[in-house]
Amino acid sequence: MYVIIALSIVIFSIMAVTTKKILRAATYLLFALLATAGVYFQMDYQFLGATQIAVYAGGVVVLFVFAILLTHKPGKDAEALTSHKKVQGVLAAVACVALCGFALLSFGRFCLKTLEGGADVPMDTIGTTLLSTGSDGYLLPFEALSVLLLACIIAGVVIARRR
Amino acid sequence: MKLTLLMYLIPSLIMFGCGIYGFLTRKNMIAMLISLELMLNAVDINFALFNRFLYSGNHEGMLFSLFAIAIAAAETAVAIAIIINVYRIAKNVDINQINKLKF
Amino acid sequence: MDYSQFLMMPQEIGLLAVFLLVFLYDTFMPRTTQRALPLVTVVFFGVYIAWAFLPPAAGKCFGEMFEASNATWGMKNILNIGVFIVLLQSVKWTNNDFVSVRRGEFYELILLTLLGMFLMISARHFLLFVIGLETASLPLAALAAFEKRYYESREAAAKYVMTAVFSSAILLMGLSLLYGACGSLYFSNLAFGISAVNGINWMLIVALAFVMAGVGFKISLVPFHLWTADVYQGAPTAVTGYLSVISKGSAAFAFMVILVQVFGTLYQEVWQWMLYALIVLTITVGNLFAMRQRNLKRFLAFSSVSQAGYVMLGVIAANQVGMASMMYYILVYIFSNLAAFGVVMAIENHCGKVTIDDYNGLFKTNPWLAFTMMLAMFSLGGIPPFAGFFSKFFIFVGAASTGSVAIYVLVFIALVNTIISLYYYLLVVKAMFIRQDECAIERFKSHWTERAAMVICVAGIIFVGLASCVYTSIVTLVEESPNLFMMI
Amino acid sequence: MEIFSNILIYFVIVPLLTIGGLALTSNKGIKAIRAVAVAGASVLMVLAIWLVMIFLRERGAGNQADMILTGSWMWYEPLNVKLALGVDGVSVVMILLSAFIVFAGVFASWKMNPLPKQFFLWFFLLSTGVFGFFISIDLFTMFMFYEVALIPMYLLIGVWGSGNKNYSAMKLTLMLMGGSAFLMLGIIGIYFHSSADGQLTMNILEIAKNNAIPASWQMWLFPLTFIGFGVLGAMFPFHTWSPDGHASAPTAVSMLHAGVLMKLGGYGCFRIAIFLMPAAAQSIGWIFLLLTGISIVYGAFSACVQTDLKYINAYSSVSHCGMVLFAILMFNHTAMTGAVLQMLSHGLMTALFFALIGMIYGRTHTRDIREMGGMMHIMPYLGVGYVIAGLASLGLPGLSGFAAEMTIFFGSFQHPDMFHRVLTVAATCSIVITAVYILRVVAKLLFGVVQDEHHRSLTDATWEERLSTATLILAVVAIGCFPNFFIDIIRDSFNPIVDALQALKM
Amino acid sequence: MITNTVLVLVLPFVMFLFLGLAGVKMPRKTAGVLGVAGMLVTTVLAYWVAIDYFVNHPQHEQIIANVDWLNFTPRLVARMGVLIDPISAMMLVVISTVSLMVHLYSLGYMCDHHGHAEKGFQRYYSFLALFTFSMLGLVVATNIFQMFIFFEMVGLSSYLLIGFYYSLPAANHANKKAFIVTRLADLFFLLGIMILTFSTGTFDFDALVGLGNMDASQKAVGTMDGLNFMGIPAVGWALVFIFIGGAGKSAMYPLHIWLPDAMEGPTPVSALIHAATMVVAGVFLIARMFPLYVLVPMAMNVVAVVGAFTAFYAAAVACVQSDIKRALAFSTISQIAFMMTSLAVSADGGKLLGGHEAGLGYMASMFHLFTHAMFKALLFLCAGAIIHAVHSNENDQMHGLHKYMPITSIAFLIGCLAIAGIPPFAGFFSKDEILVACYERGLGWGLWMSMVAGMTAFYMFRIYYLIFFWKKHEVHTEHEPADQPWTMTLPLIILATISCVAGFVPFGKFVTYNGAPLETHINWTVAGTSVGIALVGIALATWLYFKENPKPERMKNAMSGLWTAAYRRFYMDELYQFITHKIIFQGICKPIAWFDRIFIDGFFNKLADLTGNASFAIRRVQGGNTQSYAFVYLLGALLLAAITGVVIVMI
Repeated sequence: MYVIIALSIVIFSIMAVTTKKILRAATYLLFALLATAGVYFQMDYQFLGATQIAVYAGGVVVLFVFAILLTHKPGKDAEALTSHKKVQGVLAAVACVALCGFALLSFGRFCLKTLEGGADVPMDTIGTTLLSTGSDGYLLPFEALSVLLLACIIAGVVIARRR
Repeated sequence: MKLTLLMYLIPSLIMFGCGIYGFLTRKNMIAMLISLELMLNAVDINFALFNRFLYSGNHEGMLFSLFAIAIAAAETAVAIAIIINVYRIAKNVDINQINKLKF
Repeated sequence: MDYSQFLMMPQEIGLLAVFLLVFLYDTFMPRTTQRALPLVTVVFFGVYIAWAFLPPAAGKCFGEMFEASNATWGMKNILNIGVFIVLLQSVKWTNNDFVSVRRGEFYELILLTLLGMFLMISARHFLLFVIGLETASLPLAALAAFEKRYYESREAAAKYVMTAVFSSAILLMGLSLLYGACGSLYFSNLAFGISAVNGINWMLIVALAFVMAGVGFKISLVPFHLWTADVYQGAPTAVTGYLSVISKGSAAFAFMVILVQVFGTLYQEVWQWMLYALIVLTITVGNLFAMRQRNLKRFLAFSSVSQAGYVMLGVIAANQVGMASMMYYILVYIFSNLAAFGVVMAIENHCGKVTIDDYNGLFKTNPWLAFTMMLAMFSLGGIPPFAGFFSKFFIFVGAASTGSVAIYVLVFIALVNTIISLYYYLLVVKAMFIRQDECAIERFKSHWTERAAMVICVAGIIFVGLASCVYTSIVTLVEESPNLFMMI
Repeated sequence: MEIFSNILIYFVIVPLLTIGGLALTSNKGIKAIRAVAVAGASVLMVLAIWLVMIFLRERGAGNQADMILTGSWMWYEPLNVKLALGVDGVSVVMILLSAFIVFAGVFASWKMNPLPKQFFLWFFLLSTGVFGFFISIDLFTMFMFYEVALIPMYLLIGVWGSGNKNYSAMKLTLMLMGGSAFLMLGIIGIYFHSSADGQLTMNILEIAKNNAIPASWQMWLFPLTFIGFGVLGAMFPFHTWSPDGHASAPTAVSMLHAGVLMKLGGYGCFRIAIFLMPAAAQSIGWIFLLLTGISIVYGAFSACVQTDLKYINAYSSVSHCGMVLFAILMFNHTAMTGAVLQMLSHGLMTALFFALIGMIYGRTHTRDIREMGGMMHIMPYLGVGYVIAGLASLGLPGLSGFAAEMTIFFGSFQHPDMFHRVLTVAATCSIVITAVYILRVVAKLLFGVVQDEHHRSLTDATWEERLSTATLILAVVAIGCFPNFFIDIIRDSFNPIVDALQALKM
Repeated sequence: MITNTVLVLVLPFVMFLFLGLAGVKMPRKTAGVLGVAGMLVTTVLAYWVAIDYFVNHPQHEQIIANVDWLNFTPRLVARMGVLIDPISAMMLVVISTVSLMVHLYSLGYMCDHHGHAEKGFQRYYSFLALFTFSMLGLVVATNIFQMFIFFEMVGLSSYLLIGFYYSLPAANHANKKAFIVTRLADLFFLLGIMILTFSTGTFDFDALVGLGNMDASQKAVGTMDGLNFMGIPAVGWALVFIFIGGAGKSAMYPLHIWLPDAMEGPTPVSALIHAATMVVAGVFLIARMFPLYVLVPMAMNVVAVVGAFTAFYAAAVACVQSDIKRALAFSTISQIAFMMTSLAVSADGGKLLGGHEAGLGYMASMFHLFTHAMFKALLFLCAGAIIHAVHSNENDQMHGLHKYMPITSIAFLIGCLAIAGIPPFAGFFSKDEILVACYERGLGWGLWMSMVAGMTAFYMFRIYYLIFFWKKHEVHTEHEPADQPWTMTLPLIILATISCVAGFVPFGKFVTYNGAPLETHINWTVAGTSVGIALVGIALATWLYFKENPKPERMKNAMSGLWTAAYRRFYMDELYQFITHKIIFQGICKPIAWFDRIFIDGFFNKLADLTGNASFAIRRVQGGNTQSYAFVYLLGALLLAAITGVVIVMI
């Protein structure tokens, strides 16, 4: 199972950023996101996986598709990337990954930790945590997030208006 | 086969790297945004992984991922709105054309 | 479930109340009364400021996720003053034919972003911090795109949103590493976690660098600043003013809180030097770019980059004097920069001219505008007896109070840079006072709200320095905030 | 308000009130503007003379404190920054000098055009800075006033100047600000080492009393402060703002700048650099002595080949101000007294020079000595004034320059070290070079035949010009004839410094 | 007596101020008359002081009154005061007399042919008064610093008066040159004072030299024991430097070059300043410091050598000058050199020479100073009368004037005889004493100076003949030359009279180095020789120049190189020109100005340019492309981490 998930994450990620057709890129993104949800399920984070599928696969990707269709012009799929930029991108990506990877590897032996058979986080725990105000309570971020979403809605409205 | 943290971290990091690569090379702004999604997603995976593998006593990482997904969605929404907004007047979404302001 | 904890955050609640009132007014009041909305907002906000000045209830709430201390209280009030000026300045602009249809949203977004900044300032948990940061930055993209009739505005918004999201991705990556290393996202837990880590290791350094990059983006530290100039130039002037002082100021404060509270144990060996490099780069590069600018908004953008470097001098001190000096610097910077933007806005609203050459001979036709601009420039350049001088001096004293020779060198570099900055500030003064132009901007009377804002700014520029009580009380506030520098 | 019972504060208040008064006048009412300006300058003059009398009375009554009329009001409590006032003999005479030059400067810019009101506004802001500097004994306030005095120069030159004014104004401002960058770092450094027991202070007297700056820090802070002030004192090689700046500045500004502002440099050098850091002054003072020695000779030689009147005087100022710094670095009573006398003398005489040059330029519209000649025929009053200024400059007995230079030379030559004495001899040689360039100008400009026939129709000085120059000439003669009066005031002020330096030698 | 002396000083000063400030408001003549009146009172007072002193103070002690003027240190105080002793009393007389004569004479001289006073008449009298004040102040100086001050002051008045006709380029150059050269000398004077006072710690003459014995000087020199610079004792440096100061004023070689040019001033001024009074300031200075010089043989030898050489050099140049004022100027130089030499030869090896006549040279020098002032003033005033009559300085414009101006001619002749040392005229007595002193020092010195004395006679008579005889006068101007009005003639007569009788004053009784009377008697061997030589000189001059003849021309052609060299004053002016223009101006000033512009200025401008260029160079970073922004951002973050990590790990 792990192999499938890992491979699909890697492959779809790469394809999402290398394909020349923008709509396909969105599709590969969808697959990569779904594979991510697979990781969450493997970790026994059912709720997280479900959210991932609902929000990302169901919401964001659809948003992308709409946006692509809105801005899409037939025959302009092909992206001509200059080689200079490609090298730059590869270099930056590799350097970043290398640095993060090196940092992780060098941090003791914790990379070799294996999965302890943790249990699923029950829904009611999540609900309680989100609404509790004490230590490890997430009421405030939750409220703040709602403010953020409100702000984004207003922002969206402002931008979307014709005038 | 024991699944170690590293084995999960590698795809996540590759995802992040792909995101960076895409963001730096894609001409189409929506494609750049897709790359950004990859980056954000990779971070979410990290949080979940660390929580599960190392600190399974609490749920901070998982909850962070949860919130991050919401934030990412909001970001995407605003970004897409703005891209479309630009598209309306510039009639394209090529990032290389969006450079009237410089020096 | 102790909801009374919300009472620990009166400023945020008050702000939310103002937002709601404005929102309701915008939504439900008849169309004919909408023109009054800006003023209503200003009045509401004014009342709110008075409320926000009520003595603070210090302490942590929501399981140490949110902290209200004297320092945060002071910082928020400083920001409030700045926002008040911005609101006042934008009254005329929001009432013009092109923008008026969206004016309610303008004020709502401003208030919401301010709320986000407050959360950033008070957050003692990275989740809350990130949400605050996003709340403070995402709507700004919409604000940058506010002038729909100009392409530049839209381009600015696009650039802003792309880089902002990229930057937050990097920030989150850093946070994930941090979480991986320490297992918590509470500041206090993280601090102990970091001090528990043996020696210095790459994980923490990378995390730290990414966090610095992410927050440095908001403060526009070099090399994370590149969006600044383009966005400042393209965005509507009111928004630029807001971005340059409020957004930057709040991020700087939050930055300092994170650095000293979370990474405090890494101060001596690690982030002092990282910040050192950033400051040198920021001040120098900002200055070098500013020298050549002809567009005043772009010019002020680079000047604000360089000013951000000076603000960071307070952070690098990592002590109470440094923090107080930084807050004071931000306050003074608010007055000075908003005075400059006020003039730019008044002139832009009148005739749409924004380049330095357009200002030639301004003193002959509009002496008061020129005078205000001159004071702003002198204050930014650090010329006594204006407030900018005091703030510069105190920030240098703050930095030097660490006593290390390296910091003295840093102060010296900063001082040398003040010469360059003085050069370009004087260019503006030169244009207004010395240059003559046949087709100078004709004499006009700016809107009373703009004038009122300028008067406040000028009063601030003149008296915030001379009246020592401001700085003294800021120092007192910082000194009364417990445990700020526990980890240093 | 206790602070208002101290006469010193009025030296700041009066210019500020004048500024306020000017702000109230209308742009058109030239009479009112002049009246306010003259009133302000006269009150300052009266105050200055009164201050001298108070000083003499105090000293006469046996008040031997280092500073008199001291007062201190907390300003920035967290940093222990105070508004600390106090004067000793040196500051008293410097204030007197400033008052004289402000007074003369107002009359010299009688017909200032355009924007007379703004001109006087900036002019009095500049003098606020100058007076504030001299009455303060707190590093922070001193530095603040110092910068207050610098910045109006930019606009004064830029708006009302002539020639290549943009370049000059910018160069002057930036270089002086560069100097003050050094200075600010020095002051911050001093502040953080001002006390051994934790209570940091900016008060000069307390810092000197604590004497807590470690020698290793002094080695850095002394050059910083000395260069900082040295830039304003036109020390080689930081003098290059001076010729351009003076050449472009309007008359009264040149007067005030060369006459008073450059003195801030010398004053600051001993009041801050040497007084607070005697150990470093002892050990590395010689480097600066060398530089100032070069200034003296270099400025004089440079002046010999200039053709623009203002350039000549600017280089001459480099030479003379170099002498001030030179003497200050000799660390004995006589030389330092001479330095202050030289400040007085150079201030007055150079102000006189610039006033006269301005008046001549206002008539002939040229400052090139090759295009002028025989001015003595045409404008005898100005001509005689110029000769007197020149003679004062080349150190003729009976005029101020002589007393000052002699005190410097004899004082410097008392130095027990051969290196210092040899430098003194070199510096002394400048009196001949000075004679050369002064006489060259006098011969070309005033004597000889009229070069330009148009000049024949020019008029001599008007009453306000006469008043302006006569004031200065009288002051020059007074110092030249009765130097002891000034020396008595000045001399004892150096007791603390010299004692500190002596104590180090023991 | 002190009061009177002070009055003598104050009166001219008041006249200076009064005429200078109020002069323009009054008629020209009134100013002149006022000036003369003031001077007359001054003269009377001065005589009174002198007579009072010599009569009432037979011990010839010093009378001193001081006020503090400038306190350098509590110990080293520059004072202002009056000191009356034999030489200052004598000088008071000399100065006031000559000054009065010149004042009077100028009333006529400074007028055009219609008797109208020239423009600037008031200024002229004001400056004359200033000069008189300065010169009187110089001679009564109680200390070396006061002396220095008045050295400067006389320099100034000389400058102002030489440049009286300031529109004339020549005058304009001459006064500049005079001031600068004397200023250069004064620099050395000042350095000398500085060195001297460095260890003695006093300026006062009574402490430095005292009077009557060498004790004070011994002590002063004693304090400087062991101080050396470059192997030469400090006191030697000090005295040589002070001598240079005096040499500048007294136009000793090679600092003499300003004096001939100074003749551009009005002739009465030349008579007063550049013949009779100011130029002897140097001699007076050495005389004042005499005991010190005696104790330092090295310095004394310098004085002697310079004096002897200058005497010869100036005499040689004077022999060929065609401008009568210049010729007289060189004669002045030569005569002053006589006085210098005379002072210097009176001591050798730290002791006075001459046994019971010790200090004869000193006395002779002062005597010569006195007589020379009178007859040289006479000669100049005569020259002035001639120039006023023919409007030229050149002797080829004169010739044969004896017929037209008999009084002037006779007065001039008396002057010539006096200077040539023919008995019984004044010069004979003083010069004789000088020569005696020289022979006492050594035969070589005596012979050398005798030869110069002969040359003196020759060139004086050469001038005399060329002016008044040689050939018939050709009238060039509208007026025939004639004797001048009484204001000009009266001074000639008075001075001629003094020149005739002054020699019989028993000078040794009054003026000696230690105040004790010195019995002098004429040494007939020396006197005979010198008179003989003088007569030979006169005869030679008569033979060559009395009547027009081709002999001078032939001589000139025969020794054309020498003649031209002498005529061009042995190229000293050219040398100075070269040094000042080529070396100092072109070689130092110009390069420094260039350096200032290119390097110092250039450095700061370059700095500004560099900043500007840097600003331009990095503008590409801000290229407008969001992706490159992100790239830089990422790079920044990574580098920040990587560099910090590497550095920390390394450390």
